[in-house]
Amino acid sequence: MNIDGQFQLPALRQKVWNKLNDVDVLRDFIPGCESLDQKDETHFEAVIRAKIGPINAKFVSQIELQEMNEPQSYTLSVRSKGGAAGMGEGLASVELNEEDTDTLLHYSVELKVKGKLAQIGSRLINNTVVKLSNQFFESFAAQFENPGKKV
Amino acid sequence: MKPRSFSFTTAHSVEHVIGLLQEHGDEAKIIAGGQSLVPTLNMRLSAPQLLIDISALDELRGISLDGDRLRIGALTRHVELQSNKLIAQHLPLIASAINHVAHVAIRNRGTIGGNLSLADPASELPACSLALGAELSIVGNKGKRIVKAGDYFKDLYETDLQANEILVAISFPLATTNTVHGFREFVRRRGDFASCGLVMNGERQDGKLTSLAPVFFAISNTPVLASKCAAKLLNKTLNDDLIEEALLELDRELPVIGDIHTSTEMKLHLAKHYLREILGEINV
Amino acid sequence: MAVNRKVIGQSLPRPNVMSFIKGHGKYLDDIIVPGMLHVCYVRSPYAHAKIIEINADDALAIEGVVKIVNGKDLLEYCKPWTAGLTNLGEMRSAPQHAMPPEIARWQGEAVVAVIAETKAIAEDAAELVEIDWEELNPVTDLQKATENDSALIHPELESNVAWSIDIDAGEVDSALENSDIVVEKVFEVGRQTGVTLEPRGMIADYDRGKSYLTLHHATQVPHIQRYIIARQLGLSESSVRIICPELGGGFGLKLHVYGDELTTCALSMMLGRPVKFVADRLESFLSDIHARGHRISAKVGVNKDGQIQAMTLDNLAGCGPYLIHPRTSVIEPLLVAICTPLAYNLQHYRAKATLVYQNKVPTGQYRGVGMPIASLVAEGLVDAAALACGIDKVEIRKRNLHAVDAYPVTAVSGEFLEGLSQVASLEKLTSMMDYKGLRAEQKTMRDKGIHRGIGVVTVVEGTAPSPALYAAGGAPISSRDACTLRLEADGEISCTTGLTDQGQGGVAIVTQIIADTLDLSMDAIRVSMGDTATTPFGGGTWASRGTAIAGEATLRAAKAMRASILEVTSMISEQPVDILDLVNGEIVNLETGETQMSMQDVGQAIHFKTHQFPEDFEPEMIITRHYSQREQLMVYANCALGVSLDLDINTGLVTLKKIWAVDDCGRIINAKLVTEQLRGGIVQGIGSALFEECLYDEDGQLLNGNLIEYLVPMAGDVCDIECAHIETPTKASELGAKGCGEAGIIGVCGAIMNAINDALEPFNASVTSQPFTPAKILRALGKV
Amino acid sequence: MSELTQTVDVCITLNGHSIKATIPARENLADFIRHRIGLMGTNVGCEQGICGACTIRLNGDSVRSCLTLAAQANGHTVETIEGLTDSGEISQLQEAFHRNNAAQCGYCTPAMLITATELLNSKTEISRDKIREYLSGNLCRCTGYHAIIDAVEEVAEAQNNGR
Repeated sequence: MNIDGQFQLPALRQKVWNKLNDVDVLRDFIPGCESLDQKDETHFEAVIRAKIGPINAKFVSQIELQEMNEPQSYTLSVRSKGGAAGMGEGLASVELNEEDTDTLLHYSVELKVKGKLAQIGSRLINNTVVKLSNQFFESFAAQFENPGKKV
Repeated sequence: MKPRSFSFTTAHSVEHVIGLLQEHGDEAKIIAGGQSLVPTLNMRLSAPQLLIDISALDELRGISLDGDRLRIGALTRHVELQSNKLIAQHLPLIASAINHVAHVAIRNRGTIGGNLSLADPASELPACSLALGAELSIVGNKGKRIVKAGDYFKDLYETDLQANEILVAISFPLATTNTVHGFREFVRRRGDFASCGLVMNGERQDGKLTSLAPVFFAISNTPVLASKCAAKLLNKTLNDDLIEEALLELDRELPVIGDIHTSTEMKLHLAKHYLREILGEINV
Repeated sequence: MAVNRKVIGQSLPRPNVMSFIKGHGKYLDDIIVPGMLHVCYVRSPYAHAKIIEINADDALAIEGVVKIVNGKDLLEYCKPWTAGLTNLGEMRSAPQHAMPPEIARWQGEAVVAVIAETKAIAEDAAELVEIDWEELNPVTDLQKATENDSALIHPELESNVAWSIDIDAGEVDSALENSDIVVEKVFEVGRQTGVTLEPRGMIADYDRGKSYLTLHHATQVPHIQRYIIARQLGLSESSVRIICPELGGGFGLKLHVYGDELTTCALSMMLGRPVKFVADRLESFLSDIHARGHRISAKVGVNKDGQIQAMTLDNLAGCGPYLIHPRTSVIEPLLVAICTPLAYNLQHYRAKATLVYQNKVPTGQYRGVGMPIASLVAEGLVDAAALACGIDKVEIRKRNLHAVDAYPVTAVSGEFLEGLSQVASLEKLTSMMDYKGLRAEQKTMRDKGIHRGIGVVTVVEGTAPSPALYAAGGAPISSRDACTLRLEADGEISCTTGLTDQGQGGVAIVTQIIADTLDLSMDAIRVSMGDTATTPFGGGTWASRGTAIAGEATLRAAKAMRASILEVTSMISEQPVDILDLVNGEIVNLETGETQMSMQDVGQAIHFKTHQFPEDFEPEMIITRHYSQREQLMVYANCALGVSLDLDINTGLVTLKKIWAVDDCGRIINAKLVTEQLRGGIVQGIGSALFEECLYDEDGQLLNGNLIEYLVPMAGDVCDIECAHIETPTKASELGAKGCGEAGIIGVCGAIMNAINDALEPFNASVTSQPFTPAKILRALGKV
Repeated sequence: MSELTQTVDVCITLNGHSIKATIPARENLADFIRHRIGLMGTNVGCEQGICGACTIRLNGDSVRSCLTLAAQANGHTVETIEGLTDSGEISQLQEAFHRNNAAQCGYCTPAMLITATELLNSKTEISRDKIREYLSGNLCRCTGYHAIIDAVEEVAEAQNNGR
């Protein structure tokens, strides 16, 4: 299942793009991110604690920015290992379109889990994707003044 | 499947619980009935370092009338809700919903406080709380606060309850002679988690609905009150056309999230069907 | 010799059932061996991945951890095996290791064993084992797996196709062309698993001093397991002993070779200490065999009067990454091909089956094996044909069943059917369920908006296989069974048999046959099973063979025992043997009516007072008899089954109203037990039909491998089941018993499908994809 | 942080006997009953609270012993199939199970008896559907339930006639 959404951000596209590539910004807005280290221009390693109700598991995640098309689009690939709990693989595609002086941020998120999480967590996996992507993009958008969520 | 090691302590007062929560932060978990917590411990999906057993706190027990509301202590077990005369008399919606919660051995242990603290999106009682306009009494280090159910459910397994707080009681307004209610849920086997459910509570006067709270559960990250749909149905004589028109609102206002068993489309289909059915039932 | 039939045929309570009811059943996990260690397996989280590196340092550092072992460590202890049968066409098969040294081929394959003082500590450590994986392309989709550009699970086999078969009874195409109506359907049968309530487990206890391996092993087939385990571990068969505790369910699941079980044996040999393995429920879903998972395109050609002319089917099935050892995974599609046309009299038939490897849990023989699928296809086609011809669904069956006087008959797929009571069963069924009344009621209910569906099927059930099925193909699988009787000094009978009992009632059946033959009280007979050191070699319990095979061996042993007792009595009492008989535990002179000796007298005589016998006479009071069924591939039984259900067209939910079954399993030893076998099978079949399916994603991840989301039917989800019996003894044995127990699961899937489709008929809708879920029903109705 | 240990002292009345033990806090009641005390009549089927095989009585109520920590039973009364058999409390139901062959492999049986007894003691009107509903948290993979329902119904009818 793909989760889609968009935000209208009152900022120029380049500014939004820069923030989307700023390690400090990402660290702040990736849900449950406990640490984020930049390995090179497009690779990061993060420790993410996923707390979804009864589940509380720590994931060591390799994040890669793929299909970079500055300042218009990229895909954020996250591969997480949560030890015995299993693995998560997420892809977030982000596209930025100019609308006058605003930027329209469109995102599409897909999450797959593997191992034990897949075996027992599938009832709520889509719900989790919605929750995590909302958390990320809503808090990302909130740093701009008066962002508007578009349905 | 054995849990990771943890410590276990029996709380002797609510203050004691708050103190322990303050001290241990995220690493502490409250255990009441344990019917949701222990499976996740067994499967090692969570591994708190400390379990705080609150089952000895008699102050969290009891079902009692409190003015025009019914107060239910957080430690009240599902089985008590099922057999309590005050519930049967004053909260018919809960009385009918509670029969659908899991199986007897689970109802014998599971508590309303635990249920609402976890807030599983497929669970019946959170939806009932929302439909009935419940108020949740929460105690933290700064004292007690009351949260309306409408402000309580935030997101998937996320409520207004903070890490260092404990839910102590839930209070519900009493049903009146005008109260109408309905309960439906889609389960493939009795006692399973629902894949789509509806609890509805409202008031009817002179054949018209004067208030209406249809709350859908197991369709999204939280129970959802379909207020726009309800608004279309208020103070009018119900007929099929009106109902169908109101149902169209559900397409717009229900943030349905499908799962591997039940697609988004099917959940929406069921949601409409159940509302249609309940409205038909109360309109008879 | 006249058989009194005082006990055979009576619905007596099982001699051993009260112990379960009091909580005394002793299962594998109830057994504690001094010094026992516990093993927990680390299982592959990926469906297909290469093990690059295993780091167990942190895990080893935990107090209480004894050893951590991986697939490479295991190589010198346990040989890999390659499953295959040589009698069923070419099988492409790759060797399987107890734990893979290099590549894991399904999510859940055990790759590292952690041995510790307690299960909890083993689990603590298992969490800390770090494995560096290289993910490989998973092969999951059946169709894509057969295509040339597919990734290969075993590159050395050059294809993912494990096996295929063509059965062609000739001239099918022209027969279809000449048919008035041809109906074509695609049936899907979802992957399932057995879900024994008790998970798999064993305690391996290797005695280094004696080089002797004792296994407490929850298995249906102790003698077969012993042979294989000994061979894989490089031990002689006589230095392995398997003792089966009570089994908390088998259903075919506990008779295969599992890597984690063989590893447990090897670990005990490595450590010289007892090691216990008990699967937890999550690993059961990932490691117990799965079954089914077929897609079948089928056609039937009929004349206007409903006479079936021809049938074809093309089956594509998946089997996981290996053929399961030692039976292989081909038997399921084989039985679909053989059994689909069995119930009906038709002349033209063609079946094709292709079995494909995939990165999912291996499939194997589970209750009914291919026959529930065969029945689903056949009965689905027949109902579709009835609809197309405008003929009542019972009537079309009557027109196509083998005629009452046709037996013995060779079915179009080549199977020998020696005497079935299909017509009588169907007639009894329709009168029992008041078929006409139900049809009338259905009409009036429909007017009230209640959508009732009625489904009726006729089942031919293969039981009690001969060696031609497995042993002829080289598999170490005994189709034979045995019974040893010993007259004790107190006059009671001890019985041991190769059979095992998972609750079906094998103990009761054997006891009843002995009691009947010796005219002895059931209380004077004690049956022991499951210990390879004390029981005669036998095939164990599978494929509805207990009563038909071991029952016959028991009858033969009991008759020999009877003769021996009479001979001894004759010797001592100096009366001619032919006027003596066993009556109510005593040996009676039929002419005088006097008791000559009691059973105890005989026991005392042969064990203690042998001075009474002539020098050259040594009485044999330990008697073993064997039996293997060699006349037919399987002994076919039959059953007619009916279902009535209500369908909620708004939710797609099905409410079962009632199920009826008329079963003919030949000679009935205990009708109550037959009924209970039927009912149990029917409810598992309800699981297949409405609830159970192993759901995978495209990467081979099992998405519902837990009891919350893998739905097995509970008491509230099923209905009452009324059973009746017809008794047509088989000529294959003296006892005359055919197997029973799987007719329920075989028939009920098709009956439920047909009943749902019967309810859907006014909407021109139908479902053919099992399980028949509300989602599929709503889709068929166009509601979602 | 206050001093925490991963063990707890418990005193549990098990089948009428008071048992004191120091146990790991993580030990569940099923493991306590089975492996610490050695009463093996309580069976474990899933450890996630679904199959019901481990159902025992805690303070008179049926509960899942796999979802109850032994520490939570501290100071409370636990009854298992062994205790209920020895006391004779469920003998009528056990006889009915015997008559009806309402057990096959027997793994679910002790828990099934405990749940059914709770229903029979509940003073509610008992129908076949009510029995089915009440037992729907106890998985039986062998019998198909029919004989179990028959057995419970027989006892319920006998009780009614006795009233």
